[in-house]
Amino acid sequence: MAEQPSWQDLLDLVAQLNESNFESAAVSYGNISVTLSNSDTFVGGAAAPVAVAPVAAALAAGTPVLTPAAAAAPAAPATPAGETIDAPMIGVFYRRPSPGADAFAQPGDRVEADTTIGIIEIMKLMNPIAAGKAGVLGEFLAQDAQAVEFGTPLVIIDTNA
Amino acid sequence: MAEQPSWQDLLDLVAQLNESNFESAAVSYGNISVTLSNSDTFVGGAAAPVAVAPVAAALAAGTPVLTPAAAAAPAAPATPAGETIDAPMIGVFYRRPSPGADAFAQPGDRVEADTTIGIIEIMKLMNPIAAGKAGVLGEFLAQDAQAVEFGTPLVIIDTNA
Amino acid sequence: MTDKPVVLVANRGEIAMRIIAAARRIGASPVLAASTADADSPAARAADRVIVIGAAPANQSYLRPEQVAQAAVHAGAAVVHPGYGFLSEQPKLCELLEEEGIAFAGPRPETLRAVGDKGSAREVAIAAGVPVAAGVEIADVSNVVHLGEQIGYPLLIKAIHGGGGRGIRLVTNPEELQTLAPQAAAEAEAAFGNGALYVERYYGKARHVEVQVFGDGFGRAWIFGDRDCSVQRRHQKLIEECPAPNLTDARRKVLHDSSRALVEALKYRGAGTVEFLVDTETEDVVFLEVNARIQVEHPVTEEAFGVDLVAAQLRLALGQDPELPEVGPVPPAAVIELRINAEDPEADFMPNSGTISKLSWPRGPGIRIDTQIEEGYKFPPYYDSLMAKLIVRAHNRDAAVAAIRQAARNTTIEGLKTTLSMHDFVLSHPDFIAGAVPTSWFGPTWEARKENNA
Amino acid sequence: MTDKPVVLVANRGEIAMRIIAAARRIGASPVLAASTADADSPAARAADRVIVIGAAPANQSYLRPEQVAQAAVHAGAAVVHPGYGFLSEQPKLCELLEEEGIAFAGPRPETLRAVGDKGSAREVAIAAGVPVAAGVEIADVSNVVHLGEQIGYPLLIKAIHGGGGRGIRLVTNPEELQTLAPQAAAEAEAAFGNGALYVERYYGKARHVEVQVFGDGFGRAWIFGDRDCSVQRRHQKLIEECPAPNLTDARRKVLHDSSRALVEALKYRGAGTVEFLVDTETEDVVFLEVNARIQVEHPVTEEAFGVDLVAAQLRLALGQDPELPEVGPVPPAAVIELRINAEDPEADFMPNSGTISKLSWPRGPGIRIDTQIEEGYKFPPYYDSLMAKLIVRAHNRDAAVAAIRQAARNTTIEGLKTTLSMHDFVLSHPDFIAGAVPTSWFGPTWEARKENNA
Repeated sequence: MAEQPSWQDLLDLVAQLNESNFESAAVSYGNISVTLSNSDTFVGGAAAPVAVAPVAAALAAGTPVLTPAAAAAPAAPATPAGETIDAPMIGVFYRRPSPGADAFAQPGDRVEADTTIGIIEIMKLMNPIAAGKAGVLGEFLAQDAQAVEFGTPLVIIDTNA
Repeated sequence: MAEQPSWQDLLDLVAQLNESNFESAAVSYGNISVTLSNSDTFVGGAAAPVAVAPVAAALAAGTPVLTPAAAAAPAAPATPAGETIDAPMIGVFYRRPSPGADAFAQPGDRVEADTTIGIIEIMKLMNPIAAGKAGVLGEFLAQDAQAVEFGTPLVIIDTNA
Repeated sequence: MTDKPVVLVANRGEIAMRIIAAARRIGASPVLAASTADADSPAARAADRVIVIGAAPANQSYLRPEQVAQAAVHAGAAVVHPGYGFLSEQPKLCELLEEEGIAFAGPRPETLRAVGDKGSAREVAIAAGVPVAAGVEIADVSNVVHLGEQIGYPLLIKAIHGGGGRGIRLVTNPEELQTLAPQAAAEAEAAFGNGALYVERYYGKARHVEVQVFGDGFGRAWIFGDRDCSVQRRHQKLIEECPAPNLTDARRKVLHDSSRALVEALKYRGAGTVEFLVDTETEDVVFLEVNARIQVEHPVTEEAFGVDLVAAQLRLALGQDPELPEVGPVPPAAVIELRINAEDPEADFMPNSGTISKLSWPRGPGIRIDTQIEEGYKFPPYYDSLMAKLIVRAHNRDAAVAAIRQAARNTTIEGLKTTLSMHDFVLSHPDFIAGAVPTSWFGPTWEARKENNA
Repeated sequence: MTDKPVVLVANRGEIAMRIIAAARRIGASPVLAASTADADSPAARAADRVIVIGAAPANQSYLRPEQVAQAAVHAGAAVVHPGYGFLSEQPKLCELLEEEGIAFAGPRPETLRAVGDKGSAREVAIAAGVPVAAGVEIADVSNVVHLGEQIGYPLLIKAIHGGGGRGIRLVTNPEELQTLAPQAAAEAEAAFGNGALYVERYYGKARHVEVQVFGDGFGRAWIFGDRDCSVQRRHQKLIEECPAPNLTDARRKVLHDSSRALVEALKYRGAGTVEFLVDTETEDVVFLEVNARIQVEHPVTEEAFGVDLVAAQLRLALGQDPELPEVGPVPPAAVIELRINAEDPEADFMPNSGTISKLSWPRGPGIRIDTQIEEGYKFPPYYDSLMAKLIVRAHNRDAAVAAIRQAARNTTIEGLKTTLSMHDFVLSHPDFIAGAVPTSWFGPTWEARKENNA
């Protein structure tokens, strides 16, 4: 494929489809795919919207701290834009070594690949989480003491800064 | 594939389809695909190809004289363009009152609504088939002695001539 | 062309799917005779081929014997299976097919005639030693009181040539009998062209119990236990189960032995059902009628005994061994079936049609779903309201009741109103859980629920 | 939040679907612990919620007890069902859950340890009076000939701490025994870090017959008949059936009574299987091992006896009555299961992955499909090749063989290679039709077929 559309192109398409009359739409271009539906019974291109349903149900059922499963999947729409540092395991994410202590890292901090940005506790075992890449931290997407899954985005990182 | 359409081509296609009257549309070209629907019963473009399958199987199984079921359905693609006189019942269509006799009607004949254009035999009962509308007959779509179903087009008729 | 025998499926909906499955099980090729409304139905897609026999209204398609026979000729069919309803008990279709040398998966035309009329069915039953309700024909409508004495009250006045409940009157004393008999005769004359009447003992708290039979056409009979179909609304069955609960061995023996005698006497061919009233206030068991076809509720018997009755019908019609076992009177399992109808139980069971927008079935051992619906299916307004049958098998009745209640709760059908909520009510009701409710139970119980909720 | 108990399903594929169905049957809420590869699988969609526990490779997700336990905590699970394989027989998961007060749908950790090792399982079996193969530990690998005399030839040399067939040698005479014993000891030392060996009687033409057991954890045992799993390729079961055909009452009694004794001795908790070799050349029946989990082939037992073993596991783990009946030694039906694998039988059963482009299952009474695949499903390359289990129940074995052969022919799976053609070969083979082939039957028979066709 000659050139990949930019993220902006994709947003434009979504905007265009949003203004259209279609009940549902699925567009794929290379490894980019967009699936939209106005209908809650959409079952064409079933994967994306159906996968979101149980997550919505879980959220509605009052489990706010757990990042939805579908968000961990690469193509899911809830993944935030830009690069992120993602949870390498399921567990509970802590930003501080102990309650009341300073956070390992703050938005705006410059980090190297081996800088610890938090801890994930799994069955009472504390696992330090390294940034994995150098850059400047942005917003934390996972709260302190939040239950996270494999792939849950923890914090935005700008690797070009 | 000679050349990939550009992202702009894809947007143009979406816009074009949006202005069209299609209930649903599925376009794929190489690894690019666009699926759109206005219908609340859209199930992933699945309906159409599945419905066609038994017909294809029937044809492959060597039942040439019988017009396929799906072709008898109003929206099926095999229905010829223009107005037709359709079989009002299942049976065997005869163009002649008896073997060797002249046909009831020929292409080019002008007919009135009550003109007999053939016979359908059903369980040894002969049912004369009237044109049902006035006009000039075109090509016969059903052969002499062909098994027909309810709705099988028998002959083209030009009601404006 | 293959050398598989062709089975023409002359029906629609769930039973068309069921016959197609049976055809495939015996290695035959299923061809569907469909109306235009069903030319692209799930059954049409499941068949090897579809032949459109007429327009959507059943009286222009599914009810036309000559059109079905013509389709069988077109299809090169070896056998036609009529399902239930429509032409399943019409001697005409069977005769047209006989002329063409095509088998009919059902009884012979003379059997259909013998049991198709209430009066002659009763005679056949009496001749075979089957217990019938005390009853007698009215010779003179102005002189009936002595008949009431002979039979006892309450009693019913019935039209000999009637059907569908019309012309039936309930009589509780001699005065009513004297007044109502002439009225009923006039009504029967108007409705059926024949005013002949008979009076019959009435059982107000009886159960509907039926026996599944199968005959080889030469006098051999198989009996596949009994079914209780007493949960009914206006004579429409809602829930069926096998075996009939709380039936003494003695009563069960009467039911099975009489049914066997009837099959042997008729040299009955294929699957059939002998229906009985089993009174809950006396020890009486009386013959109702023979249904000379496969019935809607046949799956409870299949699951209970582990047989395929529809495949057996097809095999027999094709001249093969029906491959049915001899089984005992009580199956090694308890099975319950719910009829899920496109009706609104909160609006007097008004039928409705529409598109199935969401559909999800329970899964797991012992769960069987017989249906034609799927997501996106447009449930048509032309035919009956049966959408699906949910069947659950368990090791005893208590387990089956619990399992099917949960299975019903794990069923999701959206897009139109269904009778699922009604089923949950029945399956949770102590009377049903206890077993053996009479046919008069559901109506007032359901009405009382609404009053209690109001 | 609802007050339904949460069942964490710690598995994938068809058994995840099966556990979800059982959770719904008991009114619980199923939550799936999935790898990233399965986060959008059919099982994920069937669950109420999905928790991603790790990356696609099983050793980064499904095989990590702490990750599964953490997911159970996240889910607020009342019980974790481990399915089969993966962590199902790992005491570690069970222990982690116990610490969190979460139930494990399986035996206690000490039971898993007691039967998890060949040597200790054999001791447990002997203590419970279960017949075992004549065998003895090798004290000195340079002095073994007297052991051969004691046990008889042919015999096997096995590593005590081995597994997966490694380190096993077949010995037919004293010279071989003397030569091979030191080699096997060296190999076992290298492979398992422990060179301990034993010698055991070898049965070259034995059947694999197993008994389905269930224990309440306090010594009560249920026995749900037996299964024959002798159609195997390289120790992988291909076809299973219930009951085991051509088993004398006496042998069946030995199998069932020994299994019951073992369950009682272990105070076994939940579902399990006791595996035996049933020799076809002698009257010997010998214990193989205990599988302390639900097995792939559990549906044949469920269908034969009309029970839901997975629901029973969940109920027991939740502290409820498992709601299981006492049943006789022989079920009232014959049931056969085919494992349909994503393997190419024409290419040495090479596994393959890909997208299911077309899928069509047979329908009808007695047919059960346990699967996770659907049209459009991308069958992943990371896990085992089981795509579906096709299970058919009939009234006797002949009918079941005919019915499942036709059901397999009426199954369409396109998009990747499957073992369906191999099943058709077996189901049409006179040896299989006659019943009771030994485990050594399939391999050479399948190879000979290819030679015959060449």
